[in-house]
Amino acid sequence: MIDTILEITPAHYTILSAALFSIGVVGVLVRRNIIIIFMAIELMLNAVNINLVAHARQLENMVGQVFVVFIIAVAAAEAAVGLGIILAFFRNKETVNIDEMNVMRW
Amino acid sequence: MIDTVIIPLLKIAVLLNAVLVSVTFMTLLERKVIAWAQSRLGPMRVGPYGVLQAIADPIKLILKEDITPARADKWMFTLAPILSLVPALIVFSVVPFGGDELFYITDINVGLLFIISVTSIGVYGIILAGWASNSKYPLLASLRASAQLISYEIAVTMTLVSVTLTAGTLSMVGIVEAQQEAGLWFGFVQPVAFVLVLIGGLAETNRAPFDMPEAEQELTGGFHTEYSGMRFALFFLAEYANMIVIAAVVTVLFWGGWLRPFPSVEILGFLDLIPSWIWFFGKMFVFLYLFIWIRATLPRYRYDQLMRIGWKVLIPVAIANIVVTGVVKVLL
Amino acid sequence: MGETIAFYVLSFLILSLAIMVVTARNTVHSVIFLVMSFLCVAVLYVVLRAEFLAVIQVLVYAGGIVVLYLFVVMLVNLSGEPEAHEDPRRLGLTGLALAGAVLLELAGIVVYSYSREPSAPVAGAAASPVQGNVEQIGWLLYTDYLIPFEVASVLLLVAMVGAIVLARREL
Amino acid sequence: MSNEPAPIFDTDELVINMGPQHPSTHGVLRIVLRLDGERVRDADVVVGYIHRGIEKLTENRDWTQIILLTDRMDYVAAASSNLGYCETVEKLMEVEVPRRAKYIRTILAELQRVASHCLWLGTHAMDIGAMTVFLYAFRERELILDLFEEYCGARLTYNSMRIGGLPLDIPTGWDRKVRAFCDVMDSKIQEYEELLTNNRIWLERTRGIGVISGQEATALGLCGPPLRGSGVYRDVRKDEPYAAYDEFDFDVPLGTNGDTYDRYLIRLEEFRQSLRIVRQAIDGLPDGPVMGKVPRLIKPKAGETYHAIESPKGELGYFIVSDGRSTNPYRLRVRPPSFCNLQGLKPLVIGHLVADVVALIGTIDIVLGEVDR
Repeated sequence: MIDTILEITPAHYTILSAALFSIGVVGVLVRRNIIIIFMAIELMLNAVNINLVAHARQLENMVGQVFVVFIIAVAAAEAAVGLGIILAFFRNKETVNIDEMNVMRW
Repeated sequence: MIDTVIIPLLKIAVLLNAVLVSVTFMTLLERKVIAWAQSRLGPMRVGPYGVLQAIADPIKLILKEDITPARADKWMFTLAPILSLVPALIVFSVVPFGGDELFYITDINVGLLFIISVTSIGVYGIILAGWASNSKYPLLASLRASAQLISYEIAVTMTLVSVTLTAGTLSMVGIVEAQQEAGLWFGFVQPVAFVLVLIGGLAETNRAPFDMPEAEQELTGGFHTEYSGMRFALFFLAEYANMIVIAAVVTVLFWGGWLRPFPSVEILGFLDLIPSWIWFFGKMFVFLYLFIWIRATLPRYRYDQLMRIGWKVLIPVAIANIVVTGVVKVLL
Repeated sequence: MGETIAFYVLSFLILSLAIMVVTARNTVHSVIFLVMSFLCVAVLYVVLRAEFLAVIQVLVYAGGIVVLYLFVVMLVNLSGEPEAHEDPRRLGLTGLALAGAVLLELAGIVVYSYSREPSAPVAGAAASPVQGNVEQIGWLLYTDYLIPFEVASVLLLVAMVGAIVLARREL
Repeated sequence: MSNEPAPIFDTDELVINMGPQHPSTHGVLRIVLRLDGERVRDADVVVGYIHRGIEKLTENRDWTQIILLTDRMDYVAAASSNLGYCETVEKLMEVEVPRRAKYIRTILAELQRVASHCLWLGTHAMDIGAMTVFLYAFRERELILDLFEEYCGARLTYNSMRIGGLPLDIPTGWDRKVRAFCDVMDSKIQEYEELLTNNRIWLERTRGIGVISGQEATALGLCGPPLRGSGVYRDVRKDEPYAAYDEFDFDVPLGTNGDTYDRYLIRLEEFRQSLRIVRQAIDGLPDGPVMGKVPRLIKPKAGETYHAIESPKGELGYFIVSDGRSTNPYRLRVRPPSFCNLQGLKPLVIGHLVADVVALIGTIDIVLGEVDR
């Protein structure tokens, strides 16, 4: 039992990753500020990255790390466009409350 | 134990002290050099030729009342100066001040990227300072700062790619060794990149003529308008520490780090008698002097002109430089 | 032993900072906790011998993306609390319960998969001719993953154009 | 406005208060700026923070005492203010001023113009961020202050003229020192030009900034360099010569674009023209008394008059009404060039960036002591 706690295996990283992911899910589902929701999504992406890096190390294969590079690139793209949308929305409705974003056009 | 813990810790302690002391004396140097440029004497009262001014200033700042504006976000207001100073100090861990292992704390294989990424954290200090002050001029300054620093970071990073291509490594020590092998400082191989990094470095450290975020004539001091006492001093330390970082990076990347001039010419071998770290500090000093000289000479750019230069001049030139470097590298 | 300490300290920091990100009342504080959390993740990458990713994490996430968030939060200078208006149809508790379900499911997957034999290293399959973390990633990106790499660059270009279009005044 | 797309964050336009405590408002000027991002949408210039009621005070001072009140208006060009006031009273009293006094007055006024322009150049460059020029310009201004100190004993508020002439003749050797100063100044103007005129950053910061057409400038009542920068030929020294200006050769520099750079060039050229006038005056300095025949008790007969001079800032006019019974003016009104030029600030800054606002405050060269009086 002590060994499973003291010796760090990929399982530990996976559990960390799962916990982080769940925190992200909580953020997305519970918060109403769209900026915080975006940040929670970033947390979820990071959770996935931790998982990939941990397993890349265990399998001694760099492909996992290459995937992380792609995920970071996608996250950057997502942030840029997402924040652009938030700004455009805020300009028109002056709110970042997701409950008020209930129309497709205005 | 001694090799892995105690010696590195000692080196860190020595380096931190050296950096902080040299930063305080940088303020004196700046005041003196600018004074000479302006046909004044500069500080003359504290100690012979005002040398002790560098000690009097911090003492005064520490003893000063530390004011937090009433409506400020106290937490962030305190965090901001720390966030701007700490990254500037962390960066020194990968700067090789001399050829021997004694002169650098560590040599990591992503040294150059490490420097770029850690300095990019420094922008938070400025943004948060402006936001937490809950005051309009600092807010304007921090909006300027965030746009400026991100834009110029792109330009500088792009430029450094071409240097990395030339050196074939990201390690700071490796880059100097590559210059030794080539027998030529990269400043001669990559003159365009050198100029770009110098300009970008000025902009990233908020130095004149790109000192938009402070611009005391426009924004009454910019992001540190509401700061006083020690927290203000921390911003100052960060600015000068960043200046030293840029000077060190330029020295390592383009002017051969600790190498003597023309490292491949045998006849100049007697220059090796001068210790490597003296070469390094000598070169660094030249760039620090240059930064101060520029500040004393040039007017300030306007915010939109600064952005135009960053996006329409520096970044395209940097990309062109990468392409040219790549082509030359493949052809040779 | 070093890794154990590092793992637990970092995990604690990452998770507690992440919780503060989603619970902080002030959006700017949220952003700062997010940066700190990302920096801890970067250190975790160093522990996992992924130096390049650690640096990229700091450079792109902390130095780029989160600065954008901070920028937007400052532009969207909110006078009122964004949480003030509540949609009556909103099911906050259900959301929390669903998140709990996700955690349970993930935990189930972890326990199930690690109760079996751990898979062997598959290093042989992707043996690269270069040494060093940065070199290996670079090698893979420009050989096996060249097309995804190019697609990613196109994606970034599209995102850039999209952001500019969205940020323009007349929309 | 309705056709335009809604400006970004129109509810969140930033209103900032530039001044009265601000390093670049040259005193206690307050400008309320309405900003969209960094662009100025609207500006409101608020003056009056150092109003001391000088015009009202004059009604209780006798005619000679008023001279030292005029020192306190444009305190960086006190001699010009003295000159304008004394000449107006002389015109009202129809007193003849000796030729030597006229010459010395011209020298003082032109030296004062150089000193005032030095201060303008230094602060203007400082506003745009060139801090070295500031100290260079002040170095030369110091030389002029020394000359004034030797002449009248004061360095800022000279009280250097009297109705009907001058209180003192020039000290021995003073003319030689003035000539030596002119030679020094020539090389220093060159130095300023080297630092700024062809400096890329300076060009970018001043060219095309605050453009105002000659018509608009005239309509706003601008005067002095801001008016001439827009190409309008108007210089009181040429149009209505006073003191000894009709006896000297000098050019009136004109701008073409009406932007900040043109106004800068004009003032630099005015340095040279001023030195040219001073040299001519020193060379041709006539002998004779420096004080005309003025009655012991100055008491102009009832009437009113207006007289203007070209102060460093523009047309400085005095309108004086005398009732002929008391020994003080019935009413004295100043047309201060700084105040009139300040009217141009609002149209100039709208549409520009915050950084340009300070450049534009600098380019119209105001002294708040004169604006508020």
